Amino acid sequence: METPLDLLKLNLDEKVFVKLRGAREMTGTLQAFDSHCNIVLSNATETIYEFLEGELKSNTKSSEMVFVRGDSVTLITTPSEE
Amino acid sequence: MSFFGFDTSLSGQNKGSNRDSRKKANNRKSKSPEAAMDFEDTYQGFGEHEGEEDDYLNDETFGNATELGADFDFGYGKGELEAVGQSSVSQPALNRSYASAATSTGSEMPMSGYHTGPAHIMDDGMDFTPMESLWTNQPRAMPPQQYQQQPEVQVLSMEELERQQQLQQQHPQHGYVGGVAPPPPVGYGYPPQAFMPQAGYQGMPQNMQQGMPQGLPQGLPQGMPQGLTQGMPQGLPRGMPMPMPVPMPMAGPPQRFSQASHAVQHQQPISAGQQSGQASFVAPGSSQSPELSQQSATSSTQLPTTKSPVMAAPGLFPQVSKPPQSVSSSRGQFVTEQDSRESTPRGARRGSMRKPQEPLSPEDLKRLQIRQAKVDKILRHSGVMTPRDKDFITRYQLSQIVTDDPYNEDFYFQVYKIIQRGGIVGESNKGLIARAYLEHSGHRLGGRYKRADVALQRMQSQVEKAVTVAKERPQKSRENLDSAKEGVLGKISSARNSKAPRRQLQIPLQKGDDEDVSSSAIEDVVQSMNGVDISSSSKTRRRSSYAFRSVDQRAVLSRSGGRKFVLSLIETVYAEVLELEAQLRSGKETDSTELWEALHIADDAYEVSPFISILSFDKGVKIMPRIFNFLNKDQKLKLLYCFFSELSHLNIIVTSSYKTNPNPSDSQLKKLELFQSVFLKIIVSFLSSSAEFLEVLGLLLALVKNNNVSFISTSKIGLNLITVLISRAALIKQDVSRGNVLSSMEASSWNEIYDKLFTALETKLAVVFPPDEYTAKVVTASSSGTVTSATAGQSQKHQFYDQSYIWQFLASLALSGKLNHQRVIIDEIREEIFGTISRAEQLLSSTPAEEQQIAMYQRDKLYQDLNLFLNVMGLVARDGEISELK
Amino acid sequence: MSLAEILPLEIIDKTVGQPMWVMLTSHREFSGTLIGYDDFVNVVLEDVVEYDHDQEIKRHAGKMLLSGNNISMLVPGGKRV
Amino acid sequence: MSESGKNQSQNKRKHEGPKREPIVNLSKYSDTQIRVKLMGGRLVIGTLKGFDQLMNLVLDETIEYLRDPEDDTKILEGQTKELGLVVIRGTMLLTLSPLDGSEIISGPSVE
Amino acid sequence: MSTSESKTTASAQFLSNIIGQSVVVKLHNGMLYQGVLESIDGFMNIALNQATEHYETDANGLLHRYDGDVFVRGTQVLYISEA
Repeated sequence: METPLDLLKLNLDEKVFVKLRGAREMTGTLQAFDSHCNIVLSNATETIYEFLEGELKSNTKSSEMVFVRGDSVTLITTPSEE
Repeated sequence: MSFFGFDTSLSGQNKGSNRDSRKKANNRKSKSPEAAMDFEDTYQGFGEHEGEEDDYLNDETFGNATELGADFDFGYGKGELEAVGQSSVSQPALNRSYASAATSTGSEMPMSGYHTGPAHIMDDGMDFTPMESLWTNQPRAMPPQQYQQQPEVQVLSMEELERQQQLQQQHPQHGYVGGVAPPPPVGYGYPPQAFMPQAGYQGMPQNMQQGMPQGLPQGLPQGMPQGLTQGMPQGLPRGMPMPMPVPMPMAGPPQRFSQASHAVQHQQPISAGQQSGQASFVAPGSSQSPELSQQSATSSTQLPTTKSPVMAAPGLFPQVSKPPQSVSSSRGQFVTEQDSRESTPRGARRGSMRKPQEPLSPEDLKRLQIRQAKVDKILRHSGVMTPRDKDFITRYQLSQIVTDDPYNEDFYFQVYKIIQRGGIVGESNKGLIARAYLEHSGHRLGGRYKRADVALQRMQSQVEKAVTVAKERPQKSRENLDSAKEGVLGKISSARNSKAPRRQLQIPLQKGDDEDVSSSAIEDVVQSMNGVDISSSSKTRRRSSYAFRSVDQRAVLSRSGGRKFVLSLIETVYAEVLELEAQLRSGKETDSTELWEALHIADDAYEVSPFISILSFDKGVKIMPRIFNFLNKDQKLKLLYCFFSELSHLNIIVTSSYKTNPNPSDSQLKKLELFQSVFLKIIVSFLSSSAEFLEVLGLLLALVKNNNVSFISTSKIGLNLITVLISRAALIKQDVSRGNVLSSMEASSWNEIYDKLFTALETKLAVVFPPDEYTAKVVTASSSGTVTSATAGQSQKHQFYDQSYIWQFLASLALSGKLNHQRVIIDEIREEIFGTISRAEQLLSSTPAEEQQIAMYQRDKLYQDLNLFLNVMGLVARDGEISELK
Repeated sequence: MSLAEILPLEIIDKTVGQPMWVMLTSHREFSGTLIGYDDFVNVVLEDVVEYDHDQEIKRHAGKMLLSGNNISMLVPGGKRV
Repeated sequence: MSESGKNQSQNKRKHEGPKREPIVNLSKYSDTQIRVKLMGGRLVIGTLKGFDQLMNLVLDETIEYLRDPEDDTKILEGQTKELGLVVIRGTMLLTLSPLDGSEIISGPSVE
Repeated sequence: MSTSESKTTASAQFLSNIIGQSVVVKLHNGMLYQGVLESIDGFMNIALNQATEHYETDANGLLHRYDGDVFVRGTQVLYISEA
């Protein structure tokens, strides 16, 4: 029976969509991860949502290679190319 | 241990090492490894049980390990040989394998109660070719009880003997066949009538010979013995048991059949039999036969002495109709284990002289009769062909020999091919041939195939020959048929008779949509040659049609077990490759079976092969080079066969075809480059290093047969793949250093497959050139940061779509085609040729001065690519026009 | 040390099969029948009502595994308004 | 983890191993009213009826001081909720102090 | 139900029973995910199939629909309950 992390392993080298605490999201190619859910993404773009003056604002940052600490990760999935 | 102590994996480990998770991934469906039952235990002691008691008759009836081969090769030699290994009397015939029989020495097989005499050591070098069986009169181990009661029955009184002979004389014509009402042989399957009297026992007492049915061509007995005796090494010691020479099948059965089949007027010339390459017959017992026949008369249980009265033997032979009581049982009796092969010329040829044996026992003779019976039974069909048929065939074969391309020269093959290919629904075969014939002869505007050397046309003479032969076929049989019908009620129209009523319903032929279902002979030929044993079911997998529900890779994935399944395969493959590489580094022997299974190439349980889906993932493509290090050649071939058969399912093809993906995204272009640089390289290196000519053909055939070639050619990767295959094949074809020039088989398969490819592309060749808006998109996509091979090495500003791969394709297509192929190609891409030339010329005038340098470069590049193609035809394009290549 | 002290886990043990009120570090509360618990005091409840700031958020049919991570208090007998 | 937990509940000495005693001996608060502050801001008072090695507590006649919905840190005067017999998770324990000899005063932020 | 003494804990039993069923998962941040529980491990990491995302309760509007696999980190999980 495969554990969730095994299923995560299937997405190595594939594009993933990560939701983080603090209304942050990232997409990128999953290069590595560990049991703490620390992950390394390549060609990643981060989107930060903020509620300023009554309306939802978002700004993005992109980076070639980024390390994301596991404890801020809440959810990982494969992006459905809308 | 996790918080919950929750056992996440049934097999006990939590996440376990990589290998475990891989193992778990593998056996998710199958039962867990520990519980795997070791099949061997369950099989304990099952195999060693004693053979059932009552099947002692088996080897006689079925001749153990003998296969009465359909072809004229009496395979029952092996069964004979086993008897040699016959050991204790009580044991039923030892079912020992051929090899053990061959190697075992006679001595260790004492026949209790029967003096077996010095064991005859089988000469190991002896090659027990099936034909051997004709000459051996191996004793057949028979259970003793049968043996005891045998002798009394055998002794025939004088009167009985004569009576049999008169019987023979009255109706020789039928006595041989008609009189056959034999009491069934005791427990043995040999139909008595199979027994042939004329076994060339020239040595038989004269009366017996006359006793033989008149129908027997006089020529046979005389001709046979002389020929035989010469062949017999005179030096054989008297005691040497003469193997009953069973005449060559051709010679033997025709007589028998000739009597039976009225249609055949004349006898089958004995010579034909001998010509058939069979070594000259074994000397019949001629010089020996008197003594032989005496032996057969002996009924004493002790050593068959030569004193026994002669009369007994004849009683056995002429009784064609009345089989010796237990033909087989007497067979079984011959326990002399000596192998009479030595006495045969063939035996002599082998040189190792056997030690002298006892004279032949009467049973030997009977056994030889039985063998002839067998031979008869096998050869029921000779005599079917009339001399006229035979000479037609021989002339036909001669015509085959002269041509260098027998298949295409062969009228019958061409007709077979056309019928095989079928055509308009419900069209009769004649219609098919006519249409093909006309089509080839160019009835339309210069004909669809303007190929001069069309097979059908060339065989004009053969066609006429076939027609005349058919006309001469004896009319007689048709007339009497009609006349018989004339009768009182007038003539029943003979056009339709009961056997071939006119078909009322024209049931439309269920023509499969993809013509690969009717595989032509050539395909089977190629298939068998390239040794790649493709499981038949994978061949029947639905042909990968290019019409896609959606370019979305998900649709293809779902048909090959789902995305997760494929991804898990890839992870397993990665784990396996890592492990193998580790083993390699540590110098251990690597075993790629698990890797091979993970690739699921041989697995055709899915509509789309999982392997193809593996290639749809970048990481699947990236691992391929490392996988290839661990595969053997056969596996690589299977892999490539699967790859080419399902090319249309490959998402890289779909994304790189301007038809199914008019505006490629940047990432798709990158995927394309990756595939090109990684996978194509492996194919090229494999083909050039170790692929045989026929194997390359096999792959090309897989591509052409299972895909819509025209669609494949709309994709850059697809086109390159075709180019690789054709150019490789062409290279091998012309490779002088390869020594032997292509065998006729290879040449004709090559022509056939090239034809298939060409017809698939014909009238749609221009499709290989992508439309301008597509090329524009690719250029813009590539100039925006990602340099693709289409625009490699071009200055940022002046990039244009590199069409060299297209011209390379056209060049290799033209190179390996014949003149008419080239003409067709040029016809179809005329505008592109001149388009390219005009574009090259305008480049200079339209670019500003300072960029002349770049323009020059681009102009030369355009010409260079174009000339790749033109040079093949001996043309060259320069400065705006095309001229002869000097 | 008088033996009369009561062990907290024994209290929980006694409440198995009876209503239990679980309060988290946040204002979230759950009330349902205690099915079982484990050494980390993750709790399995059944037919749970979920409250936040004493407002009913959601009713759950069937069982629920509540992570002991943020459980502050467990009150046998279930939520009393 | 689960191993030590089991020992603890069965109170078997021999499995204890070199266990350090909690620095504060709760037994001296047995049957006395104590004030407990928990992670996340909850404040309760109750009579200490029992405890364990991990400082899980058993309080009786427990009441919880409600807090200002807007400002979690502010204790609402006089607004309480009776909880009765309560088990408090030792993992969430912030502070613990005897009730008598102390009184509740308003917080430092004086309007 | 079994207490801690029984071989498999109550939570482990619960989890193994609900694999393959549709479940509701709430995270600390209040996000509610409903989907088929594909797999779970001892750290409460969860893999869901065809998950839908709401805030606090599915009465609130659908925030997102995930068609592939969704991996939820165990430490963020508040509860898992049968749907």
